[in-house]
Order: sequence, then C-alpha cells, then structure tokens
Amino acid sequence: MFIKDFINAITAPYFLITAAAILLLVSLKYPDKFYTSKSGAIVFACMFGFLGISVLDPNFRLIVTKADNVPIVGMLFLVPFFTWFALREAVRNDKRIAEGKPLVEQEETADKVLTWPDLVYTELICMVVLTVVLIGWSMALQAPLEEPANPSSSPNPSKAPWYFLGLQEMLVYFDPWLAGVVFPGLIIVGLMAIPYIDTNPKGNGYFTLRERRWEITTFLFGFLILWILLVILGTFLRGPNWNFFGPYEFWDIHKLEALVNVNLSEYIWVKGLGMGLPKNPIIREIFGFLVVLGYFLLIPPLLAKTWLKRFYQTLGPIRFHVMTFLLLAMTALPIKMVLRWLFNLKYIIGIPEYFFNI
Amino acid sequence: MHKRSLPLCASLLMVALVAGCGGGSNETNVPPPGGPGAPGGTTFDMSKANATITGKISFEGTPPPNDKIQMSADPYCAQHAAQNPTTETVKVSDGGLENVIVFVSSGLSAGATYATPTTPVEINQENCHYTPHVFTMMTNQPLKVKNSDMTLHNIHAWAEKNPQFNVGQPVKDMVSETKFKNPEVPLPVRCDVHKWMGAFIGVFDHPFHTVSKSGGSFELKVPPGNYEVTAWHEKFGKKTMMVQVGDNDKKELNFSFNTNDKGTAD
Amino acid sequence: MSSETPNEGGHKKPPIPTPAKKIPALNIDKRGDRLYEVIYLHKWFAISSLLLFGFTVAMVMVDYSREWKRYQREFVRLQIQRTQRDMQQVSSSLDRAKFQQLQQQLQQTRAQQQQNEAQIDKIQKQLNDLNAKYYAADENYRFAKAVYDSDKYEYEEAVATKRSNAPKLAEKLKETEKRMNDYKAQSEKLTLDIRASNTELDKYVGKRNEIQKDMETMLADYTRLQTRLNTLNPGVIVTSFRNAPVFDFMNPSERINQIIVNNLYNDQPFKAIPRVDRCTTCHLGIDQKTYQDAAQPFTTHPNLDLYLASSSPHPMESFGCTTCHAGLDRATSFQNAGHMPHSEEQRKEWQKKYNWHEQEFLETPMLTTNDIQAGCYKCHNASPEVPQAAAFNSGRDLIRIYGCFGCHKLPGYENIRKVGPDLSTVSGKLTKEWVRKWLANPKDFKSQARMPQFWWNSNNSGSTGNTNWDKRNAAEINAIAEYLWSKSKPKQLPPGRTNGNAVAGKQIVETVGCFGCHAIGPIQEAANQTQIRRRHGFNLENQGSKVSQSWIYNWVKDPTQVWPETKMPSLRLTDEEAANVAAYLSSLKNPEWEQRPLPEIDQAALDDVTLELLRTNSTDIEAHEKLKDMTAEQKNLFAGERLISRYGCFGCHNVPGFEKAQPIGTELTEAGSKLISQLDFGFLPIEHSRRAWYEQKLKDPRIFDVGRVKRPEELLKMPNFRFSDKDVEAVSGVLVSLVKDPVPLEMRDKTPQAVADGRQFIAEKNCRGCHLIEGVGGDIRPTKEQAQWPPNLNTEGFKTQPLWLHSFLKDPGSVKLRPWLTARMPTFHFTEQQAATIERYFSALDRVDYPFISTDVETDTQRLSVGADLFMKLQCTSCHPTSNAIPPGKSPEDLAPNLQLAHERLRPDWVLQWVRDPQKIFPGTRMPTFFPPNDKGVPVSPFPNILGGDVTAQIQAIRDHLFITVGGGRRAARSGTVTK
Amino acid sequence: MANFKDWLKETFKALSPARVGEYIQESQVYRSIFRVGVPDSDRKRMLVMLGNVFLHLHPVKVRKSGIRMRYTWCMGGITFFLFLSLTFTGLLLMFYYRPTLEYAYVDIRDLREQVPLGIMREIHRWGAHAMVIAVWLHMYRVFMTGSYKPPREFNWNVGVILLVLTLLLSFTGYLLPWDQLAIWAITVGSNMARATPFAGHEGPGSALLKLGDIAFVNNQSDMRFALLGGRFVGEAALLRFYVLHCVGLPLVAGFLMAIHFWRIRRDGGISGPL
Repeated sequence: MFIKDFINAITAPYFLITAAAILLLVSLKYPDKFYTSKSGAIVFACMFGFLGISVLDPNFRLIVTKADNVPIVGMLFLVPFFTWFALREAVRNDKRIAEGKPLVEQEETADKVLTWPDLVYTELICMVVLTVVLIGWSMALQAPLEEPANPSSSPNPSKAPWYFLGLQEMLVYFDPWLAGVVFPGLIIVGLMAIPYIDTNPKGNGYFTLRERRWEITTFLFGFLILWILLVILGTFLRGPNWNFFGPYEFWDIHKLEALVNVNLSEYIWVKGLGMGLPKNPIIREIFGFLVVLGYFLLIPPLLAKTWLKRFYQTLGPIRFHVMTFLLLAMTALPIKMVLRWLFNLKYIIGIPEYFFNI
Repeated sequence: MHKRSLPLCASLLMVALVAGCGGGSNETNVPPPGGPGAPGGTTFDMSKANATITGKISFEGTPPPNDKIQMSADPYCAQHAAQNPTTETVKVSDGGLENVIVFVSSGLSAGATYATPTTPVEINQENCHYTPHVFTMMTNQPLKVKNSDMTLHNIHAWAEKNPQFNVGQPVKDMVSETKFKNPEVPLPVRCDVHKWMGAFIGVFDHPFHTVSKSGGSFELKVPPGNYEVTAWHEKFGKKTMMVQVGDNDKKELNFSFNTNDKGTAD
Repeated sequence: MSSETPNEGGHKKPPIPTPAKKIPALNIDKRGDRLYEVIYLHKWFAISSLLLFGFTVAMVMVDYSREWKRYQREFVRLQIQRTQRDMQQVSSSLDRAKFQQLQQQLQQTRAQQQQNEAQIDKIQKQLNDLNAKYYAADENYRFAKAVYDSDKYEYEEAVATKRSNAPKLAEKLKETEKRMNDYKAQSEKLTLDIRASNTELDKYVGKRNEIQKDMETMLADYTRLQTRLNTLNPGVIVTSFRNAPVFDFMNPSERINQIIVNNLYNDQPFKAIPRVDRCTTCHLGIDQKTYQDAAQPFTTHPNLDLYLASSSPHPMESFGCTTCHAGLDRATSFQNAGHMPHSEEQRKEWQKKYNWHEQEFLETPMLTTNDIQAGCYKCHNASPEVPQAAAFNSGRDLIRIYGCFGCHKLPGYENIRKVGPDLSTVSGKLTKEWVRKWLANPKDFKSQARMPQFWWNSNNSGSTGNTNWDKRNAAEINAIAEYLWSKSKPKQLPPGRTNGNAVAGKQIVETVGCFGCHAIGPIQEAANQTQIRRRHGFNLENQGSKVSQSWIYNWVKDPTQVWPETKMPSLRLTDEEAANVAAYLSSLKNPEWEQRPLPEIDQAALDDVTLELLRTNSTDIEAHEKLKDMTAEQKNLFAGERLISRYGCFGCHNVPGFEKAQPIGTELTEAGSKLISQLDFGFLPIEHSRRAWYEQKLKDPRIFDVGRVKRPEELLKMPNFRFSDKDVEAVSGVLVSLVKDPVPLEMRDKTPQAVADGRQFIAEKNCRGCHLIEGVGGDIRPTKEQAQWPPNLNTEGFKTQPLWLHSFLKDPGSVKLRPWLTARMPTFHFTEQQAATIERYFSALDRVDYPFISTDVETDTQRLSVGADLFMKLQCTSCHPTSNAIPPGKSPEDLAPNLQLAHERLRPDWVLQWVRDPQKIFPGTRMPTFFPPNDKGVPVSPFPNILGGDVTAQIQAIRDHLFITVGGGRRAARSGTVTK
Repeated sequence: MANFKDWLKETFKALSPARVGEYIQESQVYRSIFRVGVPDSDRKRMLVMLGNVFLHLHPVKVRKSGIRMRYTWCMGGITFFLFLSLTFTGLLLMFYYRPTLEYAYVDIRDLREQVPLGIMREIHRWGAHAMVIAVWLHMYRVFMTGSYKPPREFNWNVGVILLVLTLLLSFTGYLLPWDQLAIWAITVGSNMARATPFAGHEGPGSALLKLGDIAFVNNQSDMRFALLGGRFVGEAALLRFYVLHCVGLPLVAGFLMAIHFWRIRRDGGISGPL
C-alpha cells in the first residue's frame, strides 16, 4: 500500500519529467557506467518485475490492458531497450576509437556480400516472423470498439490517438495554437533541418557517443523526454479532465485539481507593482513580449559570443541562428513546464482577445 | 491425356462420394418397429407400483362438533335431509379421522407420465348433501356430477388453478360431466343455492392418492422409491411424512391430527 | 544498375574517422563472402514458415469458431433428436397389421401381373409409341402457333397502316391457322389415345398402384420425418463441407438469421440506423411450440399467443425482438447482445458459464426478465396502463398515488390534481405543534404515511461541518409551519357531532367501503390480489391524534364542504352514521407520540438558516445587516417561504403564495435513456446501471451525498418516501421504461381515445379500489367475504343500458340493486361529462353502441309462455328475488340481483350471453350455467323437450319472460305477427 | 501387362518432383517470367538482383556491416512490410466497410462478430500501431548512427515526410470505426487545427483577417473546416478521412517510399563507416 502510494506520488508529471531528464543527462555524462550489458539486464529485469507485480493491481491492470494501450506498453519496453542498445554500441565504439582499434562496423566494412541470399533471405524471414507476430497479437487481443459515436456525450477523458498524446500533454502548458500547430510544425522542420545544421563530419554510419555528444544529447532529450515520455504520461497517467492519476489510482471522474495559474502580467502589474491591469492588452502584456522577444532575439547572439562560440564559428551565422531558434523553441517547453510547476505561471503573454497566448 | 486427367478423376470421385453419402440413405420405406418403453412420451407401467403403504389417520382428543345446518330456505331439503342435519367436516370413528386426502407429494421420478383412467369419478347430490364428501381423481379424468334431488342444485368448483366449473342442475337425475386439466389440492366444491353443501376434490397428475375411510385407514400402492406423503384435512390442514419403500415392500405410515391443528388457506 | 559508386561530385566524401586497417572479419574463411551460412538461413526460414503456417491455421480457426455457430450446431442436434423421437413414435403407432396386409396384397397383385406380362408389355410399347408421336405433334402445333402469332401481327399491322399487301397476308394467315388447327387436332387425338391406353394398362397394374398409394399414405408422416431428418443430417461430409471456411460462402447451414422491421431504427446521433435483430441466430426455437422444454437459447417464447406468432398481436416479423427486450440488435454473442441477469445467482452463473461481464459501452442493455414489462411502454403509452403488465401498472399507480409528478415531469401524468391536501386552510384542521412533529418524521406518526421525510435524512442528520442538523432541522420546520399559519385562512365549519358510538363506527368503516381507498396501518398482503389502490386515500392510522372529532364528522358527512377539490366521494352517511364513524376514527390515537416533546427552537440555528437564504441574492455584509434588522417572526416567515420554495412543498400541496411555482425536480420524460455518465453514483459501491441508480435513489434519495463535503444549500433535496423494496422495484421499472426510442407509428398502441380517457378517469377516482375493471382491481376484496365483494364490471358496457348507467352514476343511492351488499357505491357528484367519460369507456371497451340503443324485445306470446315455464323449471327464484323483499329463510348474502330491474338495466343481448355461460363473463360467479357443453363443446339444455332442446331459443324465451313479463318492458312490434 | 508396368514406371518417374520442377523450369512460360532460373551460382544471384523489378531496389552486393541486424535493427524493413500488410488487410476490409454514418459502425461490428476473417480488422489495427512505433524506431536508429549525414540529407528529409504520412495514415484510419473512441480522438486531434495561427478561427491573428466587419476566418472557413469538411466530425469528415486513408495518403506514401528506397541505393547503400 505504502509502496503504491509512493509510486503514485513519484509519477506526478513534475517529478517524473524532471527525474527522467536528470537521469538521461547523467547517464550520457557517464555512459560507460550506464550502458553496459549488466546494467541493461538489471534495468529490464526491474521493468518486467514492476509490470508483473503491478498488473495485480486492478486499476493498473485496467489501464495497461486496455486494448489500444497494449502497443504503448510494448513501446515502453522497446524504446528504452533500443536506447540502451544503441548507446552500448556507441560506448563500445568509443572505446575502440580511444584504443585505436577499428569500429565494430568497420571490421566488416570493406567486405561486400551478395544481396541474394544474405539480405533478401533475411528480409523474407523477417517478414514471415513479423506476420506470425501480427497474427498472434490479433488472435490474442481484440481491436477495441466502443459504443457508436455520439457527439453529445463526450467521454471523459477524451484522448487523441496515442501517438499524438505528447501534443495533448503539451496542451497543459501551451495553448492549442502552439502545442497543436506551431510545435508540431517546428518538430517536422527541426527534424528536416538536422542534416543541414549538423556539420560534424564524424559519426557517419556508426554508433558513437563521444564524437557526437552534443547532437545525441539534444536529440535524446527531445525524442525521449519531450516526446516518448509525454506520450506515456498522456496514455497511462492522465485520466478524466486530464488530471494526473498515479498508475494505481482509480480514475475518479470527480477528482479535481485546483486551477490557480496566474499570468505573468498579473505577477508584475498586480503582485509586483500593486496596480490594476492596464486595459490595453499590448501594454498589459508588454513584459511578456519583452521576455519572449528577449528569449528569441537576445539569447542567440549572446550564446554566439559566449557559450556556443565554437559553434558559431564552425556553422556560420545562418546555420547558427536557425539552430539556436530551434533549440530555444524546444527548450521553451521544459522552461514553461518548470515555470508552471514552480510559479503556477499560466501565460507569459496572455491576450485571449486574439487567442494569442504564450 | 491420361496423365493429366488423373487428378480430375480423383476429384470427381470425391464429389461423387460426397454426394453419395449425402443422399444415399433414403431408400428405407418401412420404419423400424418401435418397442414399448422407449424413452420419453410413454406412460408408466402400473404393474411396477407393487409397494404398499398402509396406515391410519388418528385423531387425538375430542373431535369438535360439526355445525348445525339451517335448511328452512328450501323446503325440499328441509324435508328430505336427516333430522338435525350437520356438516360433515369432522368424522371420527375408532379414533380415526375420515375424509383425509393422503397422497404422494414429492419423490416421483420427474418426467414420468401416468395413464389417465377413463372410468369417471362420481359425485352425487342427494338430500342436499354431496356424496362422497371428499374424493380424489386424476387430471383429465372425467367427473360425473349427478343431481338426485327434486330441487335446483348448482355444482360450483371454486378452482384456482383450473377454470371454474359452475353448472346448474334443475332436473332430477341430471348428470353433467367435466374434467380438470391441472392438479389442484384441495379443490373445494360448493352449491351456491344451498350454502351448507360442500365437498372437496383432490386432483392429481399421478395415481398415488387416496382418501381415508371410516376408521381413518388408508392404503396406497406405489412403485419402490423414497417419497414424501402428505395428508390433508379440510379443517386440520396438512401433515407430511417421509417414507422409503422397496420392491414389493409394505410400510406403515400413521398420521395424527388433533384439535389444535389449523387448516391453511390452501 | 550494378553501379555501386556513391554520387561522386555531389558531396564530399566524408573523411574516414579512423585509420582503415583492414582486419578480416571473424570466421570469414568459413563463410566465404557470406554473412550467414545459407543452411542457417534455411533453418530459420523453415522454423518461421512452420510457425506462420500454424498461426495462419489457428487464425482461421479462431476466426471461424464463432459462438453462434456452436448454438446452431447444437440446435441441429436437438432437432435430429426430436425428429428421431417423433419417428419412433410414429412408427410405434403405425397399424402394423394393416400394413402387412397391404404388403401381402401387393405381392398378390404382383403375381397376377406376372401372368399378364405379355399383354402389359404390349400396351406399354404402344404407349411409348403414342407418347413419341404426341411429342412430335405437340411440337408441330407449338411451332405452327408461333408462326400463326407472328403472321397475325403482320396482318394486323398491315391493315392498320393500310398497306397494299394486307389481303395477301390475310390469306397467308388463314393458311397458317388451318395448319395450326390441324396439328392441334392431331395432338388432341393422340392425347385421347394415350388416355385410352393408360386406362387399359390400369386394368392390369391399377390395383397395384392403388395399394402402393395406400401404403404411401400410411407412411406419409414417417416419410415426411425421414425427409426432414435427411435434410437435417445429410452426413458429416456434406455438413462440414458446406460449413467449412471459405466454402461457407455458398450455402452454409450455419448462418445468421435476422429480422428487419420496416421503419424501425436505432436512433443514433446523426442518423437512424436500421434495426437488424439477429437474436434468432441463436434463439432458434423461439417461435416453435415444441421447444418449451429445451434449454436456452433454444427455448420457446413463454407466451406465443401474445408474441411472435403471426396471428398474435405482436408478430415477430413486424416487431422483432429488441423492440421489447432491448439489447444490441446485431450482436450474435451472448456477451455483446447485452443479456442482463435477473438475479445475483444468475449473474454468478453467467459469469461462470459465458464469462459474462457488464458492458460498459452498451446504452441499451437488455431488460431483465423481471423488468421486461418496462419494454411495453414505448408503444403502449396511449393510455395510463399496459394490458397484462401488472407489475408495471402497479409502478405507474404508485407514481400517481405518491405524486412523483408534483416535482418531476413524467409522461402520462399531466393535469392531475396535486396529491397532498390543500394547505391554504391548514390552520382550521391541524395544530402547528402537530405539523412540526409530523414534518420531522411522518412515518413515525403514521407508519404508512405517503408524505415523505425531508429532514433527518442521510445527508441532514447528526452534525456535519459547522451544522448541527438537529437544531437546524427544527428551525427549518418551525419556519415552514409559521409561514403556513401566517398564510392560512381557516374555513368556517359547523360544529360536528361528537356523541357517536365508536363500536358502531368501526362496523361502518369496515363494511361501507372505506377500505377500497383507505387502510388502517400496514396493509396485510393477500395472495393474488394487489392492494395498492388502498393507498389512494391517506392511511387512517392514528387519525384521532391528528384532527378533532368534530372535524372528522364534518369531513365524512360531506368531504366537499371541507375541501371542494377533494377526491373523496360522499358515502351518504346519515348524521348518526357520520357521528359513529367520527367517534371511531378519533379513537385511533397514538398517545405516546402525542406526548412526545416538541423540538426546541434554537435562535442561532434560525439565524444560520436565514442568513444562508439571505446570502443567495445579496452579499455577505448586506445579509448580515438585513438579519440584524429582522424580528424572529420575520426571520421565520422569510425562511419559511424560501424553504418551501427550496423543498418544493407546492409540488404536492396547494401552498398560498406558490400557486404559480414551477416544479423543482428533474424532468424524467426520458429517464430510461439517461446516460449513465450523467448519474452521480457518489461513493456508493453499487452497480453502475440506470436501474441500480434509480432503485438506490428511491430507497434513500440522499445517500449519494454521503461522504461528500457540501454546504447545506448544495445538498440533494429529494425527500425519503421510505418505499418498500417491492415498491422501489415497481417504480424504477417505470423509470427505465421511459426510453427515447422512436417506434414506428404502426407499432404504436391503438387504444381508442374513449378507453384511454376512461382509464385515466377511473384511475383518478380509484374505481378499481372496489371494482374489477378489465379484470384488474378489486383491492378491497381481502377485507371482505366473497359474498360482499363489490361487483365485477367486466362487460359493463355491453351489460347495462346507457340511461340506467348514467342515472346510476349520477345518483347511486337511488338504486337498490344488491340490497345485501354492505358496501355502498359512493356518490362522486360526477358532472355530466365525467359520467359520460365512464359510460363511453365501458361502451368502447365492449365495442357496443352508445348512447342510442334499442331495449325493445322482439317476441311472441308463445315464447313468453315457454319462457315462464323455463323460468320456473330452472328455479331462478331460488336465488333471484323478483321484488325488493327478501324471501323467507334466506339471508341477503345468499341472494342474487332483483330480476324486476333487469329490463331497464340490462341490454337484452347481454342477457342472452350471460345465461348461456356466466363463467365466461364473470369467472367465479355464483350464477351457474344451465346449459353445460357436451363433449363437443356444444351447450345442451336439461330440457330436451322444450322448443326441441334448442338452447338459443330457450335462452331467448327466458330473456323475453324476464323483460316483458317479470319486468314489464316493451315489446317490439314485429311485422306479420300480431301483438296484443 | 509388362507394357503397362513400364508405362506406369515411366509415368511415375516423369511425375517425380525433381522432373516436374525441371519440366516447369524449362518451359517457355517459366523462362519468359524468370529469366535467370534458380540462383544457384553467384552469377545467377547477381542477375536475379538486376533483373527483378522488386529486388533491383537493392544493390547486387551490400556491405556486410550494413545488413547486420545489430546495426539496422531492421526497422526500415519492418515498417515497409507493415505498410504492405496494411495495404493488403485494408483492401480486404474495404470490401465490407461502408464509410457512411448509417453503416460505418455496424459494419465494424459485423466484422467483429459475423464476417468470415473479420480478424483482418485486428491485424490492420495492430499493424498500424506497430508501424507507428517501427517508423519512430527507424528514425531513432538512423539518427543514432548519424546516417542522415551527407550524402543522405535528402533521404532523411524524405524519411521525415514519410514519418508524418504514417502518423496521418493512422490518424485518418482512427476515425473509420465511428465509435466513441474514434470520433472523440479525431475531435480532440482536429480541434487543434482550430487554433492554427491566421488560418484557424480560434488561432492568433485570424481576427486580423477581415475587411470591415466581415471576418474571413470563421468556423466555416478555417483549417478545421477544411480538414473535416464541416464544423464538427460528421459524415463529411468520415468520407474525407476515408478517401485520404484509402487512396490519397497511401499513394503519396508509396510514391515517397519509392524515392526513399531509390535514394538509399543512389546514396551508397545502407550507411556505414567509410
């Protein structure tokens, strides 16, 4: 009971996201400690053990065995597995590089084999096995079908398809125009821009961490924390009214969370300066504008001068500014999260009159 | 040519086989003789009822007196009935209670059916009384109602599980016949013209029932088995006892009523 | 396309990061230039292919083995079993001796035939020749006719268009016609020849054919069963081939059965989806009589006379299944169809047997067998009751009796008077102290009180938060009482007599018919007789502790003088009777309750209540200020008014100042379709279904607040009626029946308006408290001897003459029809229209004319004298007096109605039917039939010598005697005969 | 008799699998289709790769390290194969499914309860989920091995678009069962389009797009309306999603897949350290 309560408590979004981010960064700092076969075995044993014991809990079972959630349970294992696998390979390669040995991949690089049968045959086997898996899965689990569509009765919670739950989770922190339109757009643009921004010639065609530490850290933070983790959070830990529910908690529709979020303008005008909010929204939100503009316009040159000087030099101004813009957009999400958790900040700029809220 | 047609032949053969199997067996014209005692739908062989249950319905204490009847409304009855007529509710002789229906109330094998006797049971209206006062019969067994009086009687069966039966008999020696489809114990019979006239019928879907005779004795022939036997009296109500009889067995079963027993509504 | 060079020139070749010292890969020699050994891949391929094969087969099997197929196979087995049994029966009942005889005869004829073989062969040959010739001739004829037809057309066309070759064509036509006729003659002659030959052949073989035919007829039943058996069981190979996967697309024996009802839809949002009932896919014996004893799902429907059969009022083809039963129409598995268990045991059994679980997504789960009557209402909503649905109707009766419609909008209860007494005169009837004690817990005073309990319920007892409910409730009640007294204008009544005899009064109350509508204390259950209507009037328990004897006297003497709108009729009590009744009723006291102290009124609690009410439309500070300025009385009046408005007292009572207030309850018009997500189950561990919620709500309406932290004004307000479990079940049955399920017009109940209005009216007047109407009612019966039962009103419309009925309804006291009855038909002071409603209702029920009928009897003198003779012989006067005097030696309860009144009371046609078979009209009547049916069901007269034993004529004669001679009614003039 | 025996023997010999195989392989029909025959020598193996339209997407020879499972995770192949099986099962489902409000739901129900091989729906749905995961993991692997680096920048971009298309395919398919799960998932998803800057009626800037008092972006002219063909998820949306799901998006995806595969070859095969 106590353990369940404890787990319910530590899966709260603010804790879960922070802890996962810290864990990721630390593990990347000391990859040769974290990404070994032994540690992998321990972690996965723990995960399976956790799942095995937890399904005994009715509330946990209810949410995990919901037909559409089963693939996400699979993903919950697959993504960490491949992360661990890729980084273990990378650690090995890094070690070889350090020792002056050829890479794991390189050992065979020059050898070419005939596509028939080595590739074609393995592909065929792969297909057959996959078909078997699909059929087995389909026999074991019936596709969900609920009551006929009824636009007048919205289920609570109403969830988007699971792969968009990361976006729906972002809605907690940002308005739809950002979480639903701008961010997805930026994600696509950002992904497409990667090859053009990343001019590091190393690490092409093999697993490595040391040679691409910056790129990999950034990508993993974005992919694992800001996407996969949010999907999982949205699937398993968000219940009615999009409230947080621990994995062993019953999804009670009456659970309420206090909505006490405050805009930046109120912080400054009302709490800071002790005066009423100005009528004109531009003046009212002037500080927000300053913050946002400052964030996107002042930080890049500042970085170029200081911390990322090296990048500025190698990338040139265009690449550098595109990169910093995308990075800043990405870090806007964790920043807003932290601000929300710490200060109950609702909007930095809040002009609901024009749906312009950031 | 030959080589090619081999599989074709085989498949044709298969089809033929299948068709043959399907339609092959409808040549039979004469049905096999159905032997007696085939399961379901056949009736119970009464020769198997070879066990005997005998007993006495005893009455303890002083039997309560029967009510006096006022017959002045119908001069015919007043004239023909005995002096100081009473009802026949309690009849005790030798410490035995008469007119008690004794019957097997459970333990018969489920699904068994019993031949319905075609001989009718008779009830007579004589001198403004029903004779017999209590009797038993089987469902669908004919009941003959006779009026031996020179006055109007109506025989009204106050049935609950059967359609009610109410026939007026204005003519002497008139006979009406009826049947009861459903078992009902007791089924009271009354004459609405002469309200003192009453009788009780036990209607059963099996033949294992009787009415205690003068002196309270009764005898039941039953097949071997384990039974619950019930005794019912119009005033003193129901009593049940268990009995187990074997092949050709003879068992004695004695019921006892006393003044404190109260009849139930049914 | 084997070029492998990466795009040269496009991009710079990325530098190789580490010194490229080629190191041979491990075991490269062994593998050659292979990554994998082929055999290794073969192995994996073999394993995975086998797996794939296995899984594919498994998939087809899993997909193929549907639940409904299993049931269909089982049913076929059952059918085969039954057919075999039938065959055995048929064969054992076969007359074997006769069959053998026929067989012998057949052999004999065969032997005879052999002797004449040559002759037969000859004829046969001849016949064959003739047949061949006939075939040719007939073909010629048909061809010739075809030519003729086309020539005819050509000719007609030529004539019509006035073409020049018309005459030529006419000739040609004649020619072809002749040819055609020749061939026709030829073929006709051949037909005759064939017939002759056949006749000749018959001489030799006819006998044999005849015998064979006889044998076939004898075996017809058997052969039919045999054929059936062969169809059912064509062999394993055929069956499994027909139903094998893939092949089953052609003509499988296992297939979906469905009923599609015209114009019946599932009303889904956006669109109505045609209803397709697939229930009969598994319920295969549902419409066949012979499966009554079969196990589910094959069992026959328990009431085929009323449902499914094409001759019944609800044929399966036009009503389907889910119309009444609900459930998911297209589903073919036990779980998905939405079966619902009727009991906890069944639930457990199903969980075990079918892996059943509640379906969270199904909006319309099947009605359980207990609830099934709730399915009737969606069509049968034209009148206030559903025929034959006793449980459902009692639910509707309860709603009317308890006045749920006062607060909730409910279909079928529009424009009904509020159930509670008028409070505008309350101070003339009751004391304030009594009201305060009463309101605290009505059931405490009268165990059967209909007034529900508003205070000291599960959400306002003890103390929660800052509220001490004992103090607060007392203050609230007091405020309401104060308000009522301040508004009440008592009626001036004459002083009532208080010198009655309670014992005599008791006798009157018990006999005169009070118990048709009232009871004293709990009602004793009676088998086969509902007594719900005895709750129509308030319970008389402890009445003496409530009102004064003088008031009771005035009330029972004439209720309308006290309250003009009352439903209570006048029983025409004399002053003395009224005094006795008043004495008896006021002797019904509850001294213990009377002595109970009144709860003290806490001023602080009153302030709290007032403040809270003040705050609803002013700010805190304003409210406090207002409160400060109020006197205690002002506070009480203010709080009283607001509390009445909060609790909705005016839903049941006429409260001065609330004449136009709107009812406060939730509308329940579509209670049966309410989404479960809209029902607040609170923290109760009960089943999340509509039915369970309604039941819980009715049992304890406020229990959903338990465990919730709420301010007093947010609490649930529905009062507790303390319904019994049975009542709860009945009422919630009605609630779940109020579904939003549009049924097509042709399915709807077509009860005539006159009947619907009549039912509504007799329900309002509680006629069925005493009378049996349409076979329902007579609630008073358990309190009376059978002889004292008020009359059954079956066939009342057909039975009575409109004029008589009208005058009787207007003034029942004027008619002494059954002098032996102690119960009185009360005087309701019906208006003309109300009386007409009742009369029209009875007439419409029996489909007889109203109001203009002829009561003249067509007869002649001879028939009258026969009637008189029969009247004597049948000794009708043994029971029926012909005057108002009671015959000597008879007590009133032995008597039947006075026949002198018959001619102006009864319809002549009704008497004919009544005398023929009284049991048919009033089952259980003491009137015997004198014409019992014989074996063939034909009525037989005990006097075969009178009028030739013609039963109809005899009955007519009796009737004529009764109407003309006994009653002195009018004779109709008959043409041709002279009437004197 | 002996003749017959010989004949029988000969026949059996002629019918032995090896002979039949030979016979078939020598037939003109077979040779017209399969030019190379059984690839039992390296030469033939190369010819197969060159001559077969499907196989020629692969090079004749590949780098050994490039086809190692530990390197590729086989995720691209799995994604492609899932696409194929989804096409197949989807085609079968199209025989039964009618994209109208009247029938969409009940057809799915029938697939579930009555239609033979209705299990195709399960395969389709689970395959779709698996494809989304596989395509993410494919991208993950490509990133982790730095395989987007020159010369493969363009193919990475094609891949990103394919990833988006996969999500859209899944999203459009999600509506088709027309149950509460479907309609509300799509409602939630498409509600975001309402907030598109400038193009959504609840998006920032849309209020600026007006002439006088006439707003150009309202709830009947914005992105969401275009997506759903109406103001709410209704029959038009169902049809629109159906067409996109069954025709539009698969066509585009197929087209881009061809490019994607082609570019793998053109860009030097599966990546690897050079």
